[in-house]
Amino acid sequence: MAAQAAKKTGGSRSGKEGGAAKAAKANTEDYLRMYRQMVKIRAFEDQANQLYLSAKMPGLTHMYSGQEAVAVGICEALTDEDRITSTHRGHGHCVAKGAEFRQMFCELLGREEGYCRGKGGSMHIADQAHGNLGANAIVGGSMGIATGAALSAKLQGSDFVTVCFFGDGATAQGLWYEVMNMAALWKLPVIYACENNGYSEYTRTDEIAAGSLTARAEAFGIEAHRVDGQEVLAVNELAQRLVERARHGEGPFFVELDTYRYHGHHVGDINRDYYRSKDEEAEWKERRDPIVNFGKWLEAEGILSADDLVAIGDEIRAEAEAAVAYALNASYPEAGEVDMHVFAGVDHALPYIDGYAKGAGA
Amino acid sequence: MAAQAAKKTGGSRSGKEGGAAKAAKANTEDYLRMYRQMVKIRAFEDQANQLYLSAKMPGLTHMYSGQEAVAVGICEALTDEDRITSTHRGHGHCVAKGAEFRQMFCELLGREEGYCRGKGGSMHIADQAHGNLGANAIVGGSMGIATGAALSAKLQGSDFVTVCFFGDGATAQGLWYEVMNMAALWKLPVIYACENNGYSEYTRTDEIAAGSLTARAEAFGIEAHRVDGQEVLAVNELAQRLVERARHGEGPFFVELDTYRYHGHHVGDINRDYYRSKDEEAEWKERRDPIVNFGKWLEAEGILSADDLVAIGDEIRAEAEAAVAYALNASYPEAGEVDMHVFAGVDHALPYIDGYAKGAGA
Amino acid sequence: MTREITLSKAVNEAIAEEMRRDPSVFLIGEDVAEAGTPFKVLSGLVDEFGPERVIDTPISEPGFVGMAVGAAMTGTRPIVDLMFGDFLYLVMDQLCNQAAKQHYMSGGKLSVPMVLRTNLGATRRSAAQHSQSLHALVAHIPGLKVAMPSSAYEAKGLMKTAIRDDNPVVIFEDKLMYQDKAPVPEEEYLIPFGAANVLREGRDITLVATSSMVQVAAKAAEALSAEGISAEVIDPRTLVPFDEATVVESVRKTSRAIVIDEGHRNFGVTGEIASRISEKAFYHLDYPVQRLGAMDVPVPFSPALEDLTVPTPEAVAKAARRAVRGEVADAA
Amino acid sequence: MTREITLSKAVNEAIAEEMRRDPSVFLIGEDVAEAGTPFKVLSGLVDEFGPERVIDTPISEPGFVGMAVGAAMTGTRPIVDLMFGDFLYLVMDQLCNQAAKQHYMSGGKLSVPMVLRTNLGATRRSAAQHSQSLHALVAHIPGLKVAMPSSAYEAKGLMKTAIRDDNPVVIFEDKLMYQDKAPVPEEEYLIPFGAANVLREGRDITLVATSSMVQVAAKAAEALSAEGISAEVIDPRTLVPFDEATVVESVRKTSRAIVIDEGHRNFGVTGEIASRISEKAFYHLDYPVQRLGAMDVPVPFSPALEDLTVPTPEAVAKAARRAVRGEVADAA
Ligand SMILES: Cc1ncc(C[n+]2csc(CCOP(=O)(O)OP(=O)(O)O)c2C)c(N)n1
Ligand SMILES: Cc1ncc(C[n+]2csc(CCOP(=O)(O)OP(=O)(O)O)c2C)c(N)n1
Ligand SMILES: [Mg+2]
Ligand SMILES: [Mg+2]
Repeated sequence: MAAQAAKKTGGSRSGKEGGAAKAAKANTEDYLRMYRQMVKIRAFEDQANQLYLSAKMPGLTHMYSGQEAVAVGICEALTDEDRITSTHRGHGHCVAKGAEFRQMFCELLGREEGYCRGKGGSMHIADQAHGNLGANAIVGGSMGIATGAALSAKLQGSDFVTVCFFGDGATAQGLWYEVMNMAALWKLPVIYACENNGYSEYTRTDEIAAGSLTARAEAFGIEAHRVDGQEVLAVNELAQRLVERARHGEGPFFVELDTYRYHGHHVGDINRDYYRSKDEEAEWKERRDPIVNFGKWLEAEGILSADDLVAIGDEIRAEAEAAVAYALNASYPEAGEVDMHVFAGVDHALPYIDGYAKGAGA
Repeated sequence: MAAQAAKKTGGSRSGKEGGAAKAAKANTEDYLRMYRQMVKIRAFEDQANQLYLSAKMPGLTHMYSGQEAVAVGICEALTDEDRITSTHRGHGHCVAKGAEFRQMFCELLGREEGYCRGKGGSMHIADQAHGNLGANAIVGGSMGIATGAALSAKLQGSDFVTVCFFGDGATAQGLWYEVMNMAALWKLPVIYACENNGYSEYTRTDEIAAGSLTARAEAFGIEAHRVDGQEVLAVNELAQRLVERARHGEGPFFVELDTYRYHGHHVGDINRDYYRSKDEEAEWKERRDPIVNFGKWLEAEGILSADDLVAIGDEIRAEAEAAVAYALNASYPEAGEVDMHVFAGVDHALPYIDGYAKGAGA
Repeated sequence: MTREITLSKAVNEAIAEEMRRDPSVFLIGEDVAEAGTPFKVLSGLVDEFGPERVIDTPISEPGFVGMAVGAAMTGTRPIVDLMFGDFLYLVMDQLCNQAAKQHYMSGGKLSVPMVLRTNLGATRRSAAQHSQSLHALVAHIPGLKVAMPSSAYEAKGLMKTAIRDDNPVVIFEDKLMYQDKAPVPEEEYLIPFGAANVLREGRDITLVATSSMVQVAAKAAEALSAEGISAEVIDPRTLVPFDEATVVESVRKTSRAIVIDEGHRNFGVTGEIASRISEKAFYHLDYPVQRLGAMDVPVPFSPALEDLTVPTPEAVAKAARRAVRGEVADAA
Repeated sequence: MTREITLSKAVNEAIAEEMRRDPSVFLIGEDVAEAGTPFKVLSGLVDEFGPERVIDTPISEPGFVGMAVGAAMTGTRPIVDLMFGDFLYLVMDQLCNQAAKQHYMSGGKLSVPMVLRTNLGATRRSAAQHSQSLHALVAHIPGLKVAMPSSAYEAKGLMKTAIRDDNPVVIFEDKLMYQDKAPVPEEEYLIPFGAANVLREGRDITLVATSSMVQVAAKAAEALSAEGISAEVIDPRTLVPFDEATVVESVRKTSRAIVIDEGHRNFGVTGEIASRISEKAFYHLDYPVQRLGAMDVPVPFSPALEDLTVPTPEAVAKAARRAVRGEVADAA
């Protein structure tokens, strides 16, 4: 399939790459894992949306559905040592980087067993053990963090690579240009992965973005690529190459991934005709769905049967449902936790800030 | 002379412009004014530096000497209605935009007759009457202001153009990319004029800037130019064209002007061998001085004699000395002024903030 | 004629009226036009005033706030929409170094007539980066005026005053209150800055509350009155200028005070107001001035925790009871 | 062994010692390497530790502070140099939304062991954007610790503690004091956070002063002692945590207090400290707690004006005299 959808942009160098359409990962296990990971993300989001609709979810949350091939294609090219930074639309990255349903749903529901003990919620979900440095509620807010993680790798002589996920809208934050400059100067092992889903909240990004995104990265001497973000193998093939190169000091890189979000900006954004048409949504869902298309390809290649696909979907959906049921019954953190974890090494922040309790190193 | 030093950059379009080397301004009066304005700037700075060395100057200040052709070449293309924003190295812009020595020296010495009643000083000198929206002590800090002034022109249907002066170091501030995007989207009449003097304080900018500055502007779809900032006619010719086009809705533009600062980063930066060589300084001063070279050209063209040049220098130096003498004897603002001008429409801020005095509209 | 309208509608009306009155007023921010902001506060304005005066921006807060400063310096009067108060951190340089100081640094020659409207308030389950109440930060910076409407009535009157003010004004609306209705006159009115509102008179204790906490204080006062404790409730309406006289006057009468604010307590707004009271009503105080602010922790997501972090009517009433009974209070 | 060294040298030593001790510590900021910062505080460090650990950045404050946060989250311990305290406005998002909240938002899993060192202090004739003392802003934000060294001794001991702390710590050095010498032991020492220093004991009044104001208070105390007024001088050393007990204890003894800080007075540090004292020492106070801060105006350039805006020993002594004599103080 469309590994050739990845192309390097910029000046005369632009053109199709990897035109031989050879599969990115050479073995079936990898395909299966990628497929399952995408299905997991979709199943997670379906449940999360359901929780919102049934008024069981505290606050709002941003669905990743439609963009699965981006998170999975990239994260499958990473190890647990490699880091990512995520966004407000971060469930997909979190699942793709290896997180478990239970702890994720617990976090979304503010329960103690959540990844962040319920203190972070959907917009700050982090999974340190798998190298996910956390979602971020400030658009572009993690660009510094990701670039700093890459600096840290370099300073420590570690070979981990950091992927910084952000949306097309986030390219309007000045921070990005500041850190790209430093990443380029110091050849940091960071990959800026821009998930271009066409929208910045309720506005088409092309109405509020001038020029070209790849050119913006290239202006700093950063190699830029553009790839079809609905084709998991294309994404993965590109990611593997770039991660490998970044690991060997050839970074940083920029990748623009064309994709689409199926839901509104957040779960509450239901009536959205005023900014995008139902036809447009249908077009993407029906013709470019990353899961359906990859499933079809797996079938065509004889790797999975139609029944297998259904079975995988059912199995994962059941898992998600079970995790939701578990999370709904899990306990909230105790009241006494409210001023814990403000400072590392300090049990309770309130007496500490008044000088009545000493903390580590203080 | 070198009008052809101006070139438009970018991809295959790059190449020499205005190759016919025709003089930018067709008449002698304009040349004379440009020459005098450059000499005025140099004279101002020589006096300011003297004030520092003789311990009569409060604080530090940043000398514009060496960069005169940039400010003059550009500001001579502007009317009093046109706006500029300036920088910490702002005396040159201020003089070039029409300010008077006396009020400038009074400001530098903190006297009541200064442009800002002594409240702003060198780093905040502003001259509203001539369209100078002020120097700025935050590197890049005026990029928003300049772009906003251009937005204001558009909204009001006025045809003034705004020039945003800043240094090469300032291109590292994320703000620039944010406002370039909006300027490009909305076709604002703003010209970003980057005075590339090679240094960001005590560091060579090429050690801390990746890629290309013109490419950074072009990535936003902004037409970018690069010009020899030591050639006042080249600068002026380009400025005239761009100002005219910006006035007619063809903006924004970016111009990179190659130039050099003769002094240290500020008047106190005397021992600077560790970051730049005396040879480099000598090279620029001896071969590329904008005033000397333009003087030679005027002489060669038979517009001024060697004696004329000397006489102009003497006359302006005398003017500057007289202004300094005046300023040194001028009075400081009264103590009672200290809490005035905090709020427009409020006489004294201190009673006002405590609710004991009403202000206009409040 | 007075009708009940929501705080959201009140803000919308104030802006619409001022845009009609003065063609130099314009709106700028993210998703302010068709979307009318995520809270729908500005809905409809783009239809009346067009996209030239209701300008959708990229997600570039420092950029568009900086542009508003420059626009304000050159003949227009921008109203900037900052979607969440938490984004103030991003625009502090433009607001505090550029806008706040222009008039002073230019010796009175330049001025910056702009309004930055943003919001505050927790308990929307929006976690640490979308729930902060950061008005203390800007109240500290000379050159900025700071308004804190506590109802639809205040929201309209203060907004109109802000738009006509020739200085940078920051207005904090309470996100939780956008749908709350209050009586608002149909006739035009303005609310002057620096004039506190005594919502309720009382004899025993003064409750000074800002923005979101005014209703909390009012509820506490209601509960206390049932117990025979008469609480005076004062809404300063603006932090800068601050109507010290009205507050001090009240405390000299009641001899007790509690200051309630939704910003963090430590180094926040309550310290300033409480210390003004403690100083100026010193010889009249029967009890130490009490302070209630948001708990000094990042706002937690979990509902079980978040609700513990903001002052409640119960907490206010409890503190008031202790004060009125004179329970010894200053044990460390 | 104790010798006299400058505050600048003390900071330099502290950082050098910690960089030797712990290879994960590194320095990052503008002109920190060869130039050693404009104040020359870091001179020589690049020679010992090389450009990999003493990193010159572009003029991108949000960028390199953000990177420090990410570096701190992944195994290194950055010390960020922010050239002027006035640039804090530029980095507030990275500092307050990102660094301060990581540990809490992640339920304790991520931490951000970084130090941001910057400065405060006016009267250098540097005007409104290079003279601010903005520590109140960061002291308000949960998750940040804030240290305010008042001499070379404190500068060294607090810096070493800060570098070893697993949390984001902001240290404000007084620009005016870089060349001031004080006795500093040659042996290693650390100064714990949250432990105030009683510089001078006294009976009649407590002067609580921070950073640059500690010497001002000490001078005032000296002058007062000649008049027979015995002033106790306390330096809290850190604002977060704040050693409330020591301060309150002192005021319970002296019955009078003045709080002196170089930040703007309105909604600043003095309000917090004064209101803590007024609350906790209420029954012991003979006189309203007085506050001296920088005047609530942007810092003017003109020397004739600038000097009027910061608290002086004379102003402190005058306020102390009034307090001790009990001159009626609360007329509005
Ligand atoms: C600094 C900042 N500005 C504005 C917002 C509000 N906001 C949240 S998501 C969003 C749109 C982001 O667009 P994009 O980066 O393309 O991500 P997407 O939502 O499309 O995944 C906006 C404006 C925010 N959270 N942070
Ligand atoms: C935001 C900010 N960061 C740092 C500084 C300190 N500083 C003042 S001028 C300067 C160098 C600016 O370089 P450039 O923009 O090239 O201007 P030049 O001095 O060369 O004219 C620096 C780092 C500042 N004033 N503002
Ligand atoms: Mg998007
Ligand atoms: Mg430069």
